[in-house]
Amino acid sequence: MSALLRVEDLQVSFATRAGNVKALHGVNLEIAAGETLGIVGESGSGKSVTALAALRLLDRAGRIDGGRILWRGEDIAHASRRRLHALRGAEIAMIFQNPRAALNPIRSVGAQIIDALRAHRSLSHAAAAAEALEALRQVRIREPERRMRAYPHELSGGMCQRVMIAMAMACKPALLIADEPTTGLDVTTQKAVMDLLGELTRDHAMALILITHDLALAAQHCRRVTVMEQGRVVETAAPATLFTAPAHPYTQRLVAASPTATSTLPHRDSRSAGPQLLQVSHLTKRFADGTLGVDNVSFTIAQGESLGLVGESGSGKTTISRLVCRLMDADSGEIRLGAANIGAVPACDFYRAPQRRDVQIVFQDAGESLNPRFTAFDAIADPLLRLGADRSRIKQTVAEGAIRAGLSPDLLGRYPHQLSGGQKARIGIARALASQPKLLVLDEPTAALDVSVQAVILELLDRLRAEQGLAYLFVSHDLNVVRMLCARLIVLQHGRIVEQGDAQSVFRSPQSPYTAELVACIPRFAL
Amino acid sequence: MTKSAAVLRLAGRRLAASLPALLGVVVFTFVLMRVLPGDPAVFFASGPSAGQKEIEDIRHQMGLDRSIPVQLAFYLRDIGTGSLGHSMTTGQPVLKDLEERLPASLELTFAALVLALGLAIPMGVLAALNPGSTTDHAVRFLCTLGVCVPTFVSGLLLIYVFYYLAGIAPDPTGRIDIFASQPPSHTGFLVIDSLIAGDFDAARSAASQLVLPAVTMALFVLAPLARMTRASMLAVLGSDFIRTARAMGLSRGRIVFVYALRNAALPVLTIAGIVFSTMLGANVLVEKVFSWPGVAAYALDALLATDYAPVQGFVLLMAVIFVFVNLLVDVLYGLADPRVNAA
Amino acid sequence: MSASGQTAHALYVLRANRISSAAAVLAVLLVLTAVFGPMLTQYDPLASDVAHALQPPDANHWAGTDQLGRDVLARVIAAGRLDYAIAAAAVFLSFVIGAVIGGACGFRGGAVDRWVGRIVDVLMAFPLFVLAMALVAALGNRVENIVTATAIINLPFYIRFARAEVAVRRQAGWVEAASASGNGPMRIVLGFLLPNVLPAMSVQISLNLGWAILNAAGLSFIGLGVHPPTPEWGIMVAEGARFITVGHWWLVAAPGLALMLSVLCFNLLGDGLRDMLDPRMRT
Amino acid sequence: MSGLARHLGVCAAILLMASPHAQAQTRAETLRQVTGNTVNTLDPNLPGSTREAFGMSMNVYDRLVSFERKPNGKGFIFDFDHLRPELAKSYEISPDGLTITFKLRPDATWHDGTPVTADDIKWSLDRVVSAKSLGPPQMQTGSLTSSSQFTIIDPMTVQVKLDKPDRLALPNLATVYAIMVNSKVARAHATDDDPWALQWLKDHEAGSGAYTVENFKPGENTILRRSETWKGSKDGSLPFFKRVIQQTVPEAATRANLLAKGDADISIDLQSSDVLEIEKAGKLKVISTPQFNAFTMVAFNTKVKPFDNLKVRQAITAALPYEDMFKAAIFGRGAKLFGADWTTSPPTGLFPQPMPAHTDLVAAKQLLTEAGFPDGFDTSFTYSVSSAQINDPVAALIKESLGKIGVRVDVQKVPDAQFGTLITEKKLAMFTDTAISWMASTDYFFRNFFTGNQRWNYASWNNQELVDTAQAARFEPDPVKYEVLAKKLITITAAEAPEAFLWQPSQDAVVLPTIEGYTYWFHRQVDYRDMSRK
Repeated sequence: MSALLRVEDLQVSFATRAGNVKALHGVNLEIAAGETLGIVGESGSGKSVTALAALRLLDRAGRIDGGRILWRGEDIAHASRRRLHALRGAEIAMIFQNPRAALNPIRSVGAQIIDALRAHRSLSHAAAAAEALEALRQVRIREPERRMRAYPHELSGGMCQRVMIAMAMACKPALLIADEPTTGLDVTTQKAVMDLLGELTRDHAMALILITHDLALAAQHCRRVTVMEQGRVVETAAPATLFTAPAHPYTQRLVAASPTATSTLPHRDSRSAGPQLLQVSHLTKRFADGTLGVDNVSFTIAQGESLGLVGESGSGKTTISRLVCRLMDADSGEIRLGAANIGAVPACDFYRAPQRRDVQIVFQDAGESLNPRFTAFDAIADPLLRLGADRSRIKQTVAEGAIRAGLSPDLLGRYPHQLSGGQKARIGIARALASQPKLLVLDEPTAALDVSVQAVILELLDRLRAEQGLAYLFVSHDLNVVRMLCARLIVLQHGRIVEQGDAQSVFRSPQSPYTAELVACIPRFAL
Repeated sequence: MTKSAAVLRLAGRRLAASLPALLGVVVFTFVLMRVLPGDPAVFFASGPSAGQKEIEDIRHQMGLDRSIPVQLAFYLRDIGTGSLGHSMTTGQPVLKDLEERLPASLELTFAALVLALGLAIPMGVLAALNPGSTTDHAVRFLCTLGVCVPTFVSGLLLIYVFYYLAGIAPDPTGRIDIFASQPPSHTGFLVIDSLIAGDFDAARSAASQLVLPAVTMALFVLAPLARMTRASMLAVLGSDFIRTARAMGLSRGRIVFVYALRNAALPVLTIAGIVFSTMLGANVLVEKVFSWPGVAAYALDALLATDYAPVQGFVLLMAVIFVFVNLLVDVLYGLADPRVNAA
Repeated sequence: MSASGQTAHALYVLRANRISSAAAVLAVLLVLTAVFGPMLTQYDPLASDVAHALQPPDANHWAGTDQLGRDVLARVIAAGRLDYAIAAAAVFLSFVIGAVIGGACGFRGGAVDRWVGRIVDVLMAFPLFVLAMALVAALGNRVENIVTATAIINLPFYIRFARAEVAVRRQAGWVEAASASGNGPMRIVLGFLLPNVLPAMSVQISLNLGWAILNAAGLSFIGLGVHPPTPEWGIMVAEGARFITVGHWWLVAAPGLALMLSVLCFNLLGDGLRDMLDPRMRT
Repeated sequence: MSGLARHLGVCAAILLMASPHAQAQTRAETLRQVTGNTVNTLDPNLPGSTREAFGMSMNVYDRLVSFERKPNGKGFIFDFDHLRPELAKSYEISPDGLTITFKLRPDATWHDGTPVTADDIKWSLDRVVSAKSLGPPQMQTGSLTSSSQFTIIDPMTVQVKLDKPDRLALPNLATVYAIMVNSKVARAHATDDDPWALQWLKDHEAGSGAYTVENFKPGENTILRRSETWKGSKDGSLPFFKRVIQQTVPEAATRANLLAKGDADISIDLQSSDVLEIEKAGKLKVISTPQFNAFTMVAFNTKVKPFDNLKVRQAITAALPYEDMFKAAIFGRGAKLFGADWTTSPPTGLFPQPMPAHTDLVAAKQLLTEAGFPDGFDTSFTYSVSSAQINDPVAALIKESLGKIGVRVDVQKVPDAQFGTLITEKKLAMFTDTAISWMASTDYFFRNFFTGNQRWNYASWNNQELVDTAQAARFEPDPVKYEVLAKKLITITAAEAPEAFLWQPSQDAVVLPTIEGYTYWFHRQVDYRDMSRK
């Protein structure tokens, strides 16, 4: 089999303020014409760098230190700028994560496709426009004539990615590199985009390199999958082999950590049938632009119970988490914590309310939720000081809290930027637990984490709940994760509850079509 | 169609919203002028033989014998009827003075801004294309050098070198050679008026008079413009869509000029608007040094003479121009950036 | 950032940017000269010696003497103190007031924010130098009033800046977290938001220091500077500039150089600070 | 609309300038003066008129009479004691000194071509004593107060009647304000509110002088064109220059540059330092005239402590560093008003003249101790922003010198308007200013600057003996007796030390070497009529 693209011993380094950092330590890859290859790895594994290096798109700081990049046998690692311009787009095309940002915001999408076409072919403007329109049609954009004149901000994320695909396909390249093409998109959109991508590459006999952190996604769409870790390829195999008989320890860990429909946590079902803790009734919140963010939502959580809140972006799940945690005021409805109507206290005054210590929150992005000027110690001590702890024992209390959250007390003197994602997540949890709350709102606490870290954090949360008798309101877009941690869940769409019930049964036999669609769209690798 | 309507609506709203600020400017200036410790009547009656009676007469003539709120009410009424009062220094209605002098200031400021942009944008782009390079540092150093010389010093030095020593520049005494004939006024911009009149000698004279003061002013604003160009170019060049354009194999020229520069120009436009308004009001010293008959020098003289009306008129004029320039920038921004509509 | 991390980072940036390092060294030298300089020279900056007026630089008077025979170098050094003090005081005033008002507005929003916004608009719409002139003329041209006027015309920028920076961060996770941890609005603004805005504002501060010196010089040029015989660079430059044509270049050279270098330093330093904070955002 | 009218006007001006007549006026026939100030009105009577407006009016308007001039150094100086007819053909003073009769020139015409009549003259004289303007207070110093004093004898004769034989009556008619106006034109633009057409004449001229106004742009320039029908010169000839440009160039150094490059012909307001260097370089002509009708002084407010104490005033007078100030502040360009060696009586009755003041710190300290201030006191010294060039060094030297006898001086530099207010309100302790009088007459100086409760009595001085002596001198026709009274005025002032006299600053006119005929006039402006180019 003659390789279309072969990467041999590729070494890349970046000049950073901390000196030269090696990103790739001799990567070897190859892909044949019409083949599909998945590259899977966690952050820092070098999967995107490999792709960018292959197209010589590394930014100024990046440098290819060694190795060869053979395109149809021609080494393009040292090709001229002119050759690269001819190559990019026409022979190898690439699409990216966050499609809206990947499009020029002040140029109509039609013009951008035309630009791509005319960069490689001497077409008249009219001819290019006609081809661009055809390209849009091909990616199944409705009303393509109208969309030609649209600007990226006027399109949804999924549509933008379709435009990107149209642009990439416009010059009929032999290889398409898709770098996390669906990350950040809702699960339903993700499926549609991936299906389209698979279909188009098949139809045009185009080779596809799919770069993703989601093992299941890669396995679902690719014939071969390469697993990378810290700038090295650890294993390349067919999906079935990877899942059933991973050779490398890292692959094994990765497979184990990836949540699937069958993953479980030890304490999930140990539901203590305690008295009712939180009662939310008829909660409604209208945004400044007039849309209903939360529409007449009611639910309860018992002491020690863990309730999952699932929905796509815009479903109102994050808003509910803010409302419950009294960081935002509702327009109507009641929130009761035990006997107290905490919904009646305005959010801006709630910091003085006695219930402040009872409801705490863990944020989605652990890094962003830590004050950059606070050490880990300061972050955990802050709620203790504010919510009236024994000041003389503060050092000890903080250290205890850190240990409970699995954070080594040695790290307490560090600032957020000196800590890893997992460590930051632990600080966030330790901080939330510091005031010994009764209810913990978990707002996608693992969404920004790599799967291996996610698995550990989920385990931690599970254990803490069991140990401390906490109640959780767990908000997530990832059904698999919710199912692992929660016995009961609520599915939200457009601010409304479309389904609720026992997690297992919702999963197995969804009642509403929306839930069914959600479940169906979860990437999974069927053996 | 909907776009232009939206832009118009925006313009209308912005104008209406700026009215309180304008009123604030008027009232604040009025009060500030009234607390100036000098008595304008005494100043203007300082002829060799003026006595107490003359002072009283002038005070009455200027309306200073009334209480301040009454004076303010009269002043606001006058503004409403399109009068800004009389200047004691020039003896003319303030409106007429400003009308005659504003084109001079505008012409100079425009020339300086065009010059500054013409230098700053290429320099900023060059620096952004090679960040950290010698070019980058050189651009930064040169631009900063311009900011740290007070304009009156650079102005006097330029005159000394180019007029006095080298004799290349014309005598720094206003907008056009005093012996040349003034073109009939259409735009108020002498260079353009001369060209309209077909008088190329006058146009050359007017243009050559512009060079030194415009350079003096441009030097001072080079740094913010070049910095902004560089920063916004850098930000745009690092953005995802430039990577897309590169991945699609677009030519370097197209990427830099069509994709990057057009996007990077938007913040530069905003800064340019601010720079323009600031320069117009702040070129007092340049106008003084080059005997430029502009509005700022006029206001300065009036201020030192405690001549209230011209200062008030000038400040109001500057505030109005400030509002309009901001509005123009917003409208241009709205036309250039489709996202503004959505917001 | 930890102290050591910050130092290492700063050192890296300084190494990578020779101009900023040079500016930093020069700034330290200039400030040291201003503080200890008067001990270096034997001449009293105020003592006249009309018999030796307008002498070009020589071994005794390194920078020559002025119209009254005073040693120009001694005056330049003495003036440094005043100029730095004026600039620092003015910038400090506008920074503190601007940060607090802007921070509060950015955090709170609502009616107060709108009203402060209006007032800031009014100030911004003023031709600033003329406003400074008018303020100094109205209050009297004393050092404290020059400081006040400079502070007032800078104020709107600080308010806007602090407001925008705070408004951007108001929605940040750590602000919500602070609120969830039981911090009141006051504590969030002063204890969380402003310390985080400070680095970004330090750039503004550095640039403004230079600008404040120039502003004082401009006021001196039109006669609204400090009173003689107090030495001040702006007055010395303004007077000296008028002597260029008659060949007494040294009257403008020394104060002009000091003024230029100071402003240059503060500007380059501001640039360097910006680099240190974010290499991509050097605006 | 006015905009359209202006456009038409400009177009007309362009057409005029483009005509061969205008082009024939070459550079050589044009005089270009550069000045830091501006003409702000064409009618010098208007409150707020600048000095340049005064100067300009001399060239545009005629007066009935004019001062003669006499050679002085490289130029000329006006002769206060000799007058000549200007718009009048001749004048005659009655033996009792109470009637002055003016005969008009039969051939004199206004700029619009109409003949000058006695009606016009009567109207103009009435205007200068009646209109609410700067004229009446000045005319009053020459006993000209009411329109009833002016009568038309016949179409070519006008008579002026006085209550007392006032020595200053005729000189007053030669001063700036007494312009002769074309009454037909002016009346056509008069209104009920403004019967003397003050508003209209601000921007328009209606005179008969040597020049007409071609272009008047306050703050930029004023351009004059020679009137070919002018009859007011001494010998009936026309001025040399066909066109005069007076241009505002605010920056003094730039004015010096313009002259050095030969682009301007004359400037009378350069900085002393520039003048000094220009003189050294020798390429330009510098005509220095001490302003003998002016004096620069340090005034003490005799109404406030501690300057109400004579010994304090004497102490400060003895502590001022006269020579240093003279040398460093004005580079010795002027006439000293200190350092005289008379003790009891001055050598002449002329004023200003050097006073017997010397720098003597020991004596000053002694006087201060006697006054009860052995440790000195705190006071302030004030001057105006516009005079900073000279007074910055003066202030520095005074502060230093007074510091040596323990007097701590707070220097105040204030904007001119504020300075004027502070003087008028008598709020300053010690300050400096330059006093100027158009009438170079000793009693006039003392009456104006040392008596009464008005602005010009800088020291707020009230000395009955001085007041009486000055009044006596005013109407004293006998020159010998007048001299005695004048000496007495000076002696009292020297003894009482209300002000410390410094100097008479020079008026330095810098002209191209080819320019001749510059005269130092009482109003300290350039009179273009006398000037010519070699």
